[in-house]
Amino acid sequence: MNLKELYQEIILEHGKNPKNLGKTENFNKEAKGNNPLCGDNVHVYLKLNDKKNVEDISFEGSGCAISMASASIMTDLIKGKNLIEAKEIIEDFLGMIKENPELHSKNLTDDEKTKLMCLSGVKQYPMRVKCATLSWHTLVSAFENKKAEVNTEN
Amino acid sequence: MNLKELYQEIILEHGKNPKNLGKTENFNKEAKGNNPLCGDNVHVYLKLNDKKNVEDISFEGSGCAISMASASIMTDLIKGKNLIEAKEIIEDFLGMIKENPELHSKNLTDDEKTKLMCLSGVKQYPMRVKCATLSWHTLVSAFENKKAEVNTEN
Amino acid sequence: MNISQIKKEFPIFDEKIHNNDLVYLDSANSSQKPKVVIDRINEFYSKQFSNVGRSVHYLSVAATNLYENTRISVQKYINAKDKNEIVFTKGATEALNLVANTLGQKYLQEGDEVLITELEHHSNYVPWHFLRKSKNIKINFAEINEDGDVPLENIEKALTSRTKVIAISHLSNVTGAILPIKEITDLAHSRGIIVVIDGCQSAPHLKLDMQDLDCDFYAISCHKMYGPTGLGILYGKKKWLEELPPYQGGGGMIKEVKKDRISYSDLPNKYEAGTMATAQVIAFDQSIKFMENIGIEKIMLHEKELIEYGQELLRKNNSVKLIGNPKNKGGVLSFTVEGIHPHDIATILDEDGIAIRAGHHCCQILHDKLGITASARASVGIYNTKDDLDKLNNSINNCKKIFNLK
Amino acid sequence: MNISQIKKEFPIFDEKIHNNDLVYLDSANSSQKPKVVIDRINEFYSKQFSNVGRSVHYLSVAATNLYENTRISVQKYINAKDKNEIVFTKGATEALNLVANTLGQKYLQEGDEVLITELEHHSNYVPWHFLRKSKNIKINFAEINEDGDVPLENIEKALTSRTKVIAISHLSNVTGAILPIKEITDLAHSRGIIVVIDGCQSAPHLKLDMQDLDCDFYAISCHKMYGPTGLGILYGKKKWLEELPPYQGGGGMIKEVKKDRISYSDLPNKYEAGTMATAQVIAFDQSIKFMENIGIEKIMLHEKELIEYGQELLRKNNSVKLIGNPKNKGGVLSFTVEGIHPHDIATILDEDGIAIRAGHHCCQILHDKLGITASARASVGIYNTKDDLDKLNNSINNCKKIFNLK
Ligand SMILES: Cc1ncc(COP(=O)(O)O)c(C=O)c1O
Ligand SMILES: Cc1ncc(COP(=O)(O)O)c(C=O)c1O
Repeated sequence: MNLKELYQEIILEHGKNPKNLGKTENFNKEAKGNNPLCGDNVHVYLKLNDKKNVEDISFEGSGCAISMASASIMTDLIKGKNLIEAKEIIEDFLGMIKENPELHSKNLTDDEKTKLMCLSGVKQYPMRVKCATLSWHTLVSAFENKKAEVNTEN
Repeated sequence: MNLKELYQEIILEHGKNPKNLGKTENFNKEAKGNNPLCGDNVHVYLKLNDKKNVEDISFEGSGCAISMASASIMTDLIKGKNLIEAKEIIEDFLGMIKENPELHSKNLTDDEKTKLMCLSGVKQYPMRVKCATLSWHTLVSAFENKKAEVNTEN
Repeated sequence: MNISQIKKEFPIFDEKIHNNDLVYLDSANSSQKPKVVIDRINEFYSKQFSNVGRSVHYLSVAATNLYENTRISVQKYINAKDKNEIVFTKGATEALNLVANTLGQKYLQEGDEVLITELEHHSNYVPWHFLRKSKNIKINFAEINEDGDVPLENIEKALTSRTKVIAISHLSNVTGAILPIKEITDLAHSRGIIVVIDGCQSAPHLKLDMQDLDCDFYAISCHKMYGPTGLGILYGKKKWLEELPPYQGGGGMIKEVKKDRISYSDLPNKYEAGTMATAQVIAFDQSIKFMENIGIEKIMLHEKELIEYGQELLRKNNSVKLIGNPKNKGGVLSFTVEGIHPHDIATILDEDGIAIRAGHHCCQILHDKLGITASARASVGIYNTKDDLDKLNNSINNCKKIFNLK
Repeated sequence: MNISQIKKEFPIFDEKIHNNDLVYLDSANSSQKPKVVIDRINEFYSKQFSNVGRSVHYLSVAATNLYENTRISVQKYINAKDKNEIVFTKGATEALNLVANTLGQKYLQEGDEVLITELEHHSNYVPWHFLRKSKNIKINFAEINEDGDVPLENIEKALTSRTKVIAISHLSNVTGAILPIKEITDLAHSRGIIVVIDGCQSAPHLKLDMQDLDCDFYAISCHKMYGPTGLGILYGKKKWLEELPPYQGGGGMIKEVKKDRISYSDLPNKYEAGTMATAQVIAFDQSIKFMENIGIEKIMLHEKELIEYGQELLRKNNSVKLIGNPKNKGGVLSFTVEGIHPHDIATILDEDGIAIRAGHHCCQILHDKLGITASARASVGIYNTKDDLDKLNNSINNCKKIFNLK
């Protein structure tokens, strides 16, 4: 049954006790995202150092299990990566959610891949895809330090 | 066939050469009417003397054969009548157009009744009823010297 | 009343959702459509179609008469004094925009105040916000109490000498509170305040009587009343509709057009610019007949039973928290489940064929006040049964299982 | 192309009008609907109905996708760059009101000028007139020439240094003149002037290419394009739709709502407040497919033949006076008959089952200029044949007989 795939233990766990929740100190980039129709919102903070490494990353926000878990897993995986690696991971994730069944990134360990794959069940729930992608789109914005809020309605 | 009834000779004649067309001199009451959807318009002028007799009546305007004929016949019949008689004739006419097959007014000669009855064919053409009634509604307004334009859309 | 018979009149219930029977608990969002309404649209387009009021040919005359017949049916259904007090719009949202905009043009001045409540739908807030921006009017909010209700006192407390308009919902689409409109109107009129009612949620569920309520404006969504989409109704007292300026300009609403001046049609055309939603208006006559045939008293009774039953059921379910416990409640059961986000609830329920809504339901102010970002909402229509609510409750229990809660 | 086959796809032609076959020559007013469109409405309400974009349940997700699919179909059909440049409205009239209103809010200043033409429909004049009243803008009229055409020179002549907007019809609903939009847009943009096109009459008859035309706004009536009533489309360049303020406020068009501030959704939601005409939008996809299946080139060719044939026929008929002899003509044949008022013509034609329109066709300025109060108008659609025009001509002759004219 699909629901079991969507709500795997690991998702529920991340949803309930998200990692990297809060406002990290000394962040130098940030962005906000929201989903106006359901009221989900997220605020991503990150510290990108001179070598373009993500020294720290965190998020604030509220939303469903999927969106919380996705933000939690995302921050977990992105922390410590450099900008190029991070962007590859983002692309890989968005590709997976949209169509690709597999992850290609060389920047993820098998363990990390497994974590990310947990979110692939969302693919079968088109209306929930935006729950899963909101934080990721917001992260892209944060890298670019964009002013405009990300909006997953489009 | 109904069309023959609608476009009787007498209607066509009044439509082509309407009586009492123009702006009568020394009028003391007037009103305008229009039918915004088809662009018909009429302006009724009348001279009501101290004894409440319609000393003179005329109209200006443009419209279809039915509306011109109706205004022509109306002015013809109303001229010389007193206010009370005129109102009875108006009521009689509007009743005929709406539902009554017969005219009741005691203020009309048989000849006059025949003239008025020519317009009864309109009854079968609901969209044209307002063409026939516009001048009559405007006459009512003129008696009351109303400012607001009559509008047969309602 | 035989609900299973009534349900059969709605073709949608022949469909399967994820292999389950459809349990439609989203009628506050939009109601399903009975066959008579769908058939009427079909018949009109297939056999009678023409534009309204603009041509003198047979089809056009017939369509115009049908269109105006609906106006009269609506007039009677809501007991308005005059058929020209009925304006067809594209929805309740447009109706409320029309009122705010035209009052803003001709009636409201800088510094004037509009009183709304904390439970208003965005459609009854944003149009007034536009005036706050453009005309510097002020918007005040009458508070909801802890039952999710707005008692008369809370309205009275929020009035000031500058309050010119009270704009409020008749029935809250979140807490289900039925507001004391008649009393509010009495109070308002005693102070010369205009009363605008958002009747979207009340119109499908309550007996409407404009002359009794005595409000100045009343907005209705036809698609929530077993009618077609793309149609709403604005009731407005004749004196207001006559006095206020037109809202949209175009064909059909003019009297005389010259290069330097334009005069406008009398009611009702003045507010119906352009080609209207002809087929929808004509079909809506069947929606009214459908409701009348059942009888609004019976509809009210049935739905009251449902809401009471649902409230009891959900109250007994630990970890379910009902939102709002107003004195008079109708139509909706909003709730949260401890530990499960409303979107997750909606997704899991959907798997069982149960359609509810999750989110802020266009009431962010209310959700802010409640300290939550979203809630789940089950709402009922004439086709729902207690069995539907049992299924709802069971499916909520399934959510808890999936989320490892007890 | 087999017109009799195409005609069979329109159920209305099975009906009899006063015992005659229906000869429908009123498509410029509103077109008839093919079965695929009617069936789609039926199917959507019967099997798939839900409100769009507001719930996460199965039916709602499906409806939302269908709704957005139409947006993409429209984008492709009119060759817009971005799907978010497509806004659904209740009609072309609302689309034009939206443009005038939002430009008035943010762009036009007192004394600025809007150039329209003498052949504009009231829907492309009254909304600008509102700004004349509220903002003291000026409206200028580009003159028509004696052929009922508006050549580029007449536009150029009427421009001043204060002209900020040119708002014009692509195809006149009275003279049938097809205006040189591309050239007008070039000229306008070279002077920084915004171009708003009323595309009501062109959209059913011409190949549309927004990127080629390069206009800033384009308004369309879906009910004239074999689509449902109560639906229109506004095309707007993204930069404008992003820059301009919202038009109506309500559910679905907001981002964040607080008691003291509100922010608005991104495109396309920003301009789609409240519950939209869901079923109509979804069915309109079938109207586009219907036209695409025939092919717009073939439609254009067929209608060109019809108009040429009709023109010839009526020119040969003494006492018939055709209105307008523009260089490029499409869709309509307007005329007067010496000695017979257009309403009388329409009534007599109707008796023969021929539906035309009589009146000023929402173009009083044009009729004033022509020195008449009304005209008769026969307009064509894909289902018309030369035979229909023969019948028109014969029936006009019957009018003459009834009126004792030769
Ligand atoms: C040229 C033109 N502009 C605007 C309109 C108004 O369109 P609608 O009535 O669909 O809003 C029409 C149709 O009546 C038209 O022919
Ligand atoms: C209370 C309330 N007001 C206004 C609206 C807006 O109605 P519509 O979307 O039909 O314009 C709704 C429905 O969404 C509602 O529930």
